[in-house]
Amino acid sequence: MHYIVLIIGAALVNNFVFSRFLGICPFLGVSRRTETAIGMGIAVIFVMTLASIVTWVIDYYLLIPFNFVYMRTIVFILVIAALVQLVEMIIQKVSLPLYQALGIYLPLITTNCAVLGVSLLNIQLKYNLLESCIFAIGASLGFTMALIIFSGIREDLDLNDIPEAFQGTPIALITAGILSLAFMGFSGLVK
Amino acid sequence: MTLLAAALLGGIGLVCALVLGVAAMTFAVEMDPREKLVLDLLPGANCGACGYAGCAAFAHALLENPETEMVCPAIHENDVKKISEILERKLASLGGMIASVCCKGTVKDVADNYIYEGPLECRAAQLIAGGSKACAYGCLGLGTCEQVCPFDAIHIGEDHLPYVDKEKCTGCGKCVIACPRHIIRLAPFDLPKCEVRCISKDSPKEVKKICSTGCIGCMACEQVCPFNAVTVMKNSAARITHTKCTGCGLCVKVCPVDVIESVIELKKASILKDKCNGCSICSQVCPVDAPKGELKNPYTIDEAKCMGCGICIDKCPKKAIEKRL
Amino acid sequence: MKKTFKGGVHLLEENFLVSSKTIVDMPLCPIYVLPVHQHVGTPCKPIVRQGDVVKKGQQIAEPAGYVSVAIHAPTSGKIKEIGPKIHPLTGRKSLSVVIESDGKDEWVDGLPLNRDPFSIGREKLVTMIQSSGIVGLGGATFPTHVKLSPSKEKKIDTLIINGVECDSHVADDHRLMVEHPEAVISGAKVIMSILGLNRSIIAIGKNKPDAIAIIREKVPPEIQLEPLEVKYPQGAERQLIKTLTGRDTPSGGLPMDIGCLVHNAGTCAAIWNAAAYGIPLIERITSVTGHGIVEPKNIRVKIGTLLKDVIEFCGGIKNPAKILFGGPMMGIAQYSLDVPVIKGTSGIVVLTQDEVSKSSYTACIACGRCVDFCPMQLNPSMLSRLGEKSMWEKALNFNLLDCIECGVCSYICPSNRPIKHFIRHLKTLEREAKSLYGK
Amino acid sequence: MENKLTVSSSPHIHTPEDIPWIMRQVIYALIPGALIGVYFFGIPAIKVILLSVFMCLGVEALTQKLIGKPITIRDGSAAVTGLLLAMNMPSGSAWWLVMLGACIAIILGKQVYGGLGNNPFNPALVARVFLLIAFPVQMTTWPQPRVFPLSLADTTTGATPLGSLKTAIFTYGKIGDSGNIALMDPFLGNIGGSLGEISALALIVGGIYLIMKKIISWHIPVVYVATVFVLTCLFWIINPGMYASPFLHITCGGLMLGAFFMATDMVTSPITNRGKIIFAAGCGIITVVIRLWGGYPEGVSFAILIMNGLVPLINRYTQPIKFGGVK
Repeated sequence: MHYIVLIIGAALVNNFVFSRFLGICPFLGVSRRTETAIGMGIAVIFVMTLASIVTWVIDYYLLIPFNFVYMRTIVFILVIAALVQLVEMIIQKVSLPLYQALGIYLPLITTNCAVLGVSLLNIQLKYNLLESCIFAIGASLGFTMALIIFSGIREDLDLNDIPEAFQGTPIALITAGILSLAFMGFSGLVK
Repeated sequence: MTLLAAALLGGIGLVCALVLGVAAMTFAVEMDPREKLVLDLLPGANCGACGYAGCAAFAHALLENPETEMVCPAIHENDVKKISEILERKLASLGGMIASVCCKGTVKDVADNYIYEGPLECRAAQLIAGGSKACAYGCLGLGTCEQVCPFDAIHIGEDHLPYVDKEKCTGCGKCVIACPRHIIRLAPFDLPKCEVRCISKDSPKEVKKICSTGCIGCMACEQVCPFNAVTVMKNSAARITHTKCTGCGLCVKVCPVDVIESVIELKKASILKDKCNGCSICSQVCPVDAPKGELKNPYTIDEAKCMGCGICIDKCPKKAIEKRL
Repeated sequence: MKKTFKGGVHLLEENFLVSSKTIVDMPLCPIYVLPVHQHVGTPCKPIVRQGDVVKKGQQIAEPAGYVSVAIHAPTSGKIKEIGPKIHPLTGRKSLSVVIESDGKDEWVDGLPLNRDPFSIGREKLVTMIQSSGIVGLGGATFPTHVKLSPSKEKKIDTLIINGVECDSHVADDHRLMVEHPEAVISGAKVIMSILGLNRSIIAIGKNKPDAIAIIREKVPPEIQLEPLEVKYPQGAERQLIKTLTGRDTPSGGLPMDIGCLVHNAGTCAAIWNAAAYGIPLIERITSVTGHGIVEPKNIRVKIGTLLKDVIEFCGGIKNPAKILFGGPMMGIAQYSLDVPVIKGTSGIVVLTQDEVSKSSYTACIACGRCVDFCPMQLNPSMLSRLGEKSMWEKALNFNLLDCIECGVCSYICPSNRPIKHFIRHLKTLEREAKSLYGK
Repeated sequence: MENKLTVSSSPHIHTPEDIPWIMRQVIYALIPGALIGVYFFGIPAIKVILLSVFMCLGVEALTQKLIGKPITIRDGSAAVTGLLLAMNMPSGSAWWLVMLGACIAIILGKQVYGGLGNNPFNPALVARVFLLIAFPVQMTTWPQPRVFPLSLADTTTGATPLGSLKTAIFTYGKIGDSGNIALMDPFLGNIGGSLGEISALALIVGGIYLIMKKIISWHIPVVYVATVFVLTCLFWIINPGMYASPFLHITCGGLMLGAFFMATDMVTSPITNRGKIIFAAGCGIITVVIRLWGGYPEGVSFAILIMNGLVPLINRYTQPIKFGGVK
């Protein structure tokens, strides 16, 4: 039950996009088509989970024992960057169209604050390894869900006559804002 | 302490590097590095005029298949050269093309057969009794060309006719395909000097009835053209052979319905006084009587009359006439 | 259980304007214009020259292929011109034969004859139907002989005579069935004999009680009478077959594939005329109606009669906004009065300014009515939105090509969107792209 | 001929049921609910309704003029938005709150997307949720219902039934007495709450009118209410001390208003009936989750707004099966 609450909390209540406002860049960049959104989501799930495990291990077995906690951020960034490179290679091998569709946004996961955020939150909230892992899965599922919902809306908006001034990113940001308002309804669900 | 920190960071970095190195070997994908270079040189509008699914697909085809021609109409000539160097084979560029609109019939010039109701899209309007414009060949003016242009290079003016932005047009030909009336043509960028803005195939009588600026096949242009560049055929608007046309603009002047337009501004002729021997040949060949003067004395060009056709320049035995800068 | 199909809509019925008017003969006119392309398929080839003298019923153009039928002179006279005239379907000029009537209306030698059509023989009957210029008279104008020559592997077991006439306003089939029921029934029998069938169904809309009563009286046992719910598009082939036999015509397939054949009641009468009397298709019954016409009438009109002559015969027009060839749901709007009545002209409807909506369309509000009412169960809302952006490739995923263009979606749309027009636009783009890239 | 004929694609006749007709019917259907609100809350309720409706119309006209689009306030959609917004606000709302709500609804909810038909979210709900989050105190100050002559005097404020439930749970950990209210009160409207949500009966009458006129289909309201009923019933049976009766849940908290009038908004609900059922079930589940375990007592607005966001995806996966297609 505890783990389910953890997942719901990370995915819905404190959704990384709608509530914590992390990872907005890929959220806006890769949400034009649902197919790429799903691909990106899967990549993020993979990277986030892996990153949170690796960083947790590094934090508890390297940084804390040697008292290098002040280097946490830089070490995490290094590790995440390496992980993203790995994912990039795998995707390029496995699915070239997805690789091309994700384009610049794939390397951008490197600096995706959502991934770093999840790693740092794990430490901050004093989760154990399993909890960190679950939390990362929940958070990345929430991110993927947000991405897919949003891509659905945006594909639909392509067919609409949006005033010229609002076309593209402006309307995407407004829509994200309204969705974020709607997701606030879940607040208080998990303390 | 600091040393230890550096060592730790370095250690982590080393481990990551090793993992990545192994992964790079396991998941290696054969990717021609030239593909990216070629892709960067292509226009990147993914207009599809080459027949491939976007620029990336075309770049891939160029590398994969050595028989692929440079079919991209939108690319700049310099970029074609660069791509030729990358591919180490000669690619012939299509040459800079530009779209040009062959109809001048505004709403005022051509009556409508009926009141059209429906989507404001030329291709859709064409489906309903062949379009509302009385002329079956004229521009419908609903702006489909504007909508399909990936380069924002064609716009419907206030008179409901499309105008091509020469700076932006790449000659990709999307509007040419989209136009249901086929009034947009591609022409080499520098070639056309005069254009007949009508493609009607109606009989002259019919044209006269429905359009105040349609070509009525009066042959005036054909007769006046000093270079045999204009031809008028039965039941068809006049056509200009661009390779023969010098852009002298005589036909523009004589056209009774104003359907021929000068596309470029021509430089006028001027006579070098010290070279001219007053042979009067120029005044004999000039179609508009622009050179003035007396025999044996240097001639001058009446600028108001000269159209810059350049006939006199070719005929002058002393090479005393040149274009004014 | 009520026999019907999914989707469809009840139209405001305006058939009463003409449904009780007896068919009258249209008097002879000075000029007849016969476009060579009056049917689906290859246009036929004129076999007369300018200045030739022709007699009524004489062939003036021959079929130029298998999917093509002949055209005959509607009256006797002289060929005045062979040249481009406005075609009522395309709105553009197309090759037509113009006949100047001599006022005698003389039959060509040997016509009309009197023979027993059942002794002619199948093959000969089919050729005769082609050379008599018979096409589907419901409006589709598909050459009838093609439908009557199914390939060997396709077994036809049911003939359906379509007397539903579901479009509002027009009542030509209705009057035909009331006044000439035996022609329709005998025509059906001829078709049955050609195909060797022993079962056929005649379907009539319940809004034509008089026609149902008369047909019931005359109908032989092998033909079954089926009164149907009044609903548009009940007369569309697929919907009619579904209603009567419960069979689904597969997507992209023909009624032939499921053993059915649908013929219009008017076509049956034309087949009977040709088979029994040798009279080619030179005239048809047309409802001239609408609130914009002074005296709505059902007329027997010669093919090639000009619209202006028809209007004059029916007392002229008042406050016209649209003149349609065909019913308001499927008809084609005309802009000129110089167009001729052609084989597929089932009605001439003049709508007044009050009836024609002038307001322009607005954005789709996704009410879903078009989806609920679409007889093909498509998503017209999405198709129209894609049509607005000319995105035909994406539209193919939404079954663009299955649309039968009945127009129910446009009729029902609260935003007044020309959905059918958008769909036609998309279909044209698809066709052009196909021919361009040769896919 | 002197006048040119009109030529267009067939069909050439058109149903008289256009957008203004639909919007008129929706307004008629909302009148009973609004009248009950006026009956129990008096003059302030009338003020809120009029202000909201006219503000919406004005803002719509103004924005359309600024954007350079034809002004379409005659189609009545802005009036419907205004009326719905008013019915979703406390009757004692300050004038500036109503005006701000109207601006948010029309500008952010609708016009930036290109106007009627293009908005992915229900404009009235966007405004209500915005106000609820930005001005929680003002938006949850509920005047208590009093019968008409009395309601003219100064009003007292109190909580909604669902609000007291939440407070009880937060304070005592159980619902206690707050769940025991006479069911006739929320059914007829004698409870605290938003202006137009208090009487389930009036809203059901309006909703049935719309269903009869075939403007909305039964799928969304029935499935929505049924989902909420079944889920709350389940938890009520498990633990009546923690969870209130399902009857209370379906009559209170704007569920009827949401189910009949907000979730059924054509533009922001799925197009096929299958999609509508999924949509309504989703609304129901989210509503129950928020009500039973979330921080907000009601949750209808949030649930519908979230499901609005999912509509494009629902539409994509619930395409109608074409005639003769594989069943």
